[in-house]
Order: sequence, then structure tokens, then C-alpha cells
Amino acid sequence: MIKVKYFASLKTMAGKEEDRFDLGRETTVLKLSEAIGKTSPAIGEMVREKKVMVSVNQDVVLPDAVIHDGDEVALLPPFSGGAI
Amino acid sequence: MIKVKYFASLKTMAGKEEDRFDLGRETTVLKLSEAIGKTSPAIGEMVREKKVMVSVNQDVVLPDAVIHDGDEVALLPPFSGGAI
Amino acid sequence: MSTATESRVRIQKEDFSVTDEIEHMKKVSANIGGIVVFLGTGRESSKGETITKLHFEHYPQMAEKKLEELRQKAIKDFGIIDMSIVHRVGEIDIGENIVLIVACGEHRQEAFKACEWAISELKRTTPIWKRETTSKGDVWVSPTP
Amino acid sequence: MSTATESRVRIQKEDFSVTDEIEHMKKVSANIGGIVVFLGTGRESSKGETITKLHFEHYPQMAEKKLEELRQKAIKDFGIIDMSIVHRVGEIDIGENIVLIVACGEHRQEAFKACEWAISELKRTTPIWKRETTSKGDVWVSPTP
Repeated sequence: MIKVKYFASLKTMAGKEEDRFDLGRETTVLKLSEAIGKTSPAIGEMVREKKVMVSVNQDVVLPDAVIHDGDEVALLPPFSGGAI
Repeated sequence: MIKVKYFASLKTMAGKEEDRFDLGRETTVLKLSEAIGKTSPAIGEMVREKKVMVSVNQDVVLPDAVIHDGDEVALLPPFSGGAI
Repeated sequence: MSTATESRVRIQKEDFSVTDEIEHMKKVSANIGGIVVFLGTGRESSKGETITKLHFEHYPQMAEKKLEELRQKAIKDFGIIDMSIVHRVGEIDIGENIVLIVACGEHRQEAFKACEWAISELKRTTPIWKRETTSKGDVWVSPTP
Repeated sequence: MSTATESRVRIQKEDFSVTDEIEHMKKVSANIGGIVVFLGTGRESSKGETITKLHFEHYPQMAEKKLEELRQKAIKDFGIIDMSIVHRVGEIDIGENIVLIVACGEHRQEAFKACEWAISELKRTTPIWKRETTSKGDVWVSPTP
């Protein structure tokens, strides 16, 4: 299973904090975005259009990154910490 | 009378915090430096060699400034406030 | 009112004391001569809208990891003695403290550079998000430079 | 322990509280979003010599006047909301606070610029002198950039 975490505006859009997907032993960000898109089409599209960053096990990855069974993936809208 | 204030290293050199000189209604930094030089030759020389700044009534002045009876003159070694 | 703990980077709900954080850092070295602090606070208005409340959310563990990376890079690249970073999350009122960066150097020049770099790098790399509450409702904020 | 008074520039013997000074400044405006602080502290060594004590002397009235001019120029030239400056005089131990500059801006960029300018301008224009006590005796210090 892959755990997917949603933050900030994506959490609101998804209506949940996290999801789990079974995509075999190895998959890609693109395939994961299609799986997410089945229930949240807008989010799937945002990932493919690179409007959100993707982290795997807490490291930001490129769109062609490989994801393994057991990984923690997070969809990260643009950061806005640090006050002003 | 002109009041002359000594600060920091100059206070040590002069052995006092201030001095008073009667140089008429109007004088110059150069003439004042000569008056100071009678008792503290090294200080008079530092003023003439511009190794210290001179203020009149708390404003830094140029070496050719005119000083009036009643003015407060201060001899200011290079500043070193502000920690590092 | 504060809890300056041993950890040099922290994300916490509670407010912090700037004095306590600085005193804690001073103990690191007797050669600290210049300390530069950035304190970000909640502003009342943003793009003409009056803000009544702020809310910060973070990605736990990843955010702390990024802050620690940032701290170590600041020490190495700018030659400062040490740096501490505290960012609050949860509800924050106008005027309250949000984020604190304390850069300690032997001299002031490197502390200024490191502190300014750190806050701009924090905004770029640390997974923290801000939601503003205005009369029009709640909005997740887009990044500002 | 501190006495954050109404005055935005002060020269005093007593220590100050960084937190109190900042909280005092926050009351100036609800639009302060970025506060940059410079805190100068007493270092243990200077040019290889171990310092045991520092002593600061100032030209009363002229020093305060220069700090106020500096504050007003910082506000005008950098577009910050406000600035406060406190400098201690008299005997100061290693590690103790010497000087504090608090620059408050709507945004951080102008606050960084104003704070860095202010400390370097203070060193250049404010009649304050430092004497260091080392094992070799007491020395009035020449200016450092």
C-alpha cells in the first residue's frame, strides 16, 4: 500500500487527510495521479500539471520518480510559512 | 568662556574630564588647539593632525570652524560603540 | 511563558520568548558578538483585506527535517556560530509571534546574511502553509517572495 | 527585569529585555509583519586577547541626539514602520547585552536593510567609546568596520 497525505488546500479539496492506494510493488507519480484522479479528478490533474509538489518519504521528487509499496507520498501545495 | 570636554583616551591623556578657556568672543579650532597644547601638547597636536573629531555644541564641525564664547566643544576620539 | 528547549529547530503550537531563545543561544559560545534575529508576526491586513486570524499547518517530521537542513547549511555556508529556528502552527492572532530565527556570529555581517537567507529559504523549502481568515472567509495563502 | 520606556532611543546603564522592547514596538502598528533585531553582546576575545570586562562611555545628550537622527533617517530612507535603539554604558561583562536595534517593517526586506544600516551607522556617528580590560590592562578600542 502507498499512503498519500493531503495538506492545506488539497486536504480541503480531497475532503480527507490521507488516502491509501494499492498499485503493486512499484509505480510512478503519473500512475498514482491517475488513481487519485478517479475520486478527485481536480487533484489528479494538479499533480500532472505540476501545480503541487510531490514528496516521497519526505523528500521532494521529480515527476518521473518511482514509488514503491510502503512509501509515504505527500502532495504539497506551494508553501506559505514564515509569516510575511 | 569655552567649555572643552575630553572623552575616552583623551580624558586619560588630559587627566581631567573638562577644561575652560577664555579666548575672547570668537576663536577657531586651531587657536583652541594651541591653548589646549600649553598644558597638554599631545592633545593639541592630535586636534591639529585631525586624529580626533571636534564637536561644537554637539555637532561635529570642520577644522576651520569658528567657536564662540559660551560654546561647548568636545574632542572626540574615533567612536567604538555598537559592540563588534 | 516560554519553553526554550535543547532543540535548535522546533515547530510548536505555543508561543515562544525571544529573550529566552537568545539567552539559550548565548550559552553556545563566549565568542558570540553579533546576534541577528528575524521575528515574523501576524499582520492585520493583506492585499487590502482585513485579517482576523491566521492558521498554520505543517507536514510533521518533513518540516522539522527541512529546518534542521536549513540550520546546518546556514552555519556552514555563512560561517556563523549557531542558528535556532522556531515556527508556530495552529491558530495565531494578529500581532502574535509566528516565526523566529536567531543567527549568532562572531561578527554581525555573517549573522545578517545568514538570517536573511534563512527566512527566505524557509519560505521556499519548508512544508508549512498559512490560512488567513478575513470577512470573506478562509483562504489558503499563495506564497509571497 | 527591564524597563521598556516610552522613549525609542535610550542610553542606559541597566540591562534591557529583548522581549519587552519588541512587545513595546509591536504596539506601534498592527501592520508590522517583519521585525529584524540586532543584538550586540560582549565577546570573550578580540585580536587574540582574552577580554575580562568591557566598559562603555558616551557623550551624554549628543549620543542620544545622534541615535534619534539615525532612527528617523532609517524610518524615512528604508520605509520601515518604526525603530528602537538601546545602548548600554558603564561596566559590561562577557556575554552581556550591549546594544539592541529593533527594526519593524510591513515586510522583512526593508527591516533587514534598515537594521544592518543602523548598526553600521551607529558605530560611525554615535559618540560612544569602548574600553576593553585584558590581562595586559585597559585599552580604549579603535573602531572596527
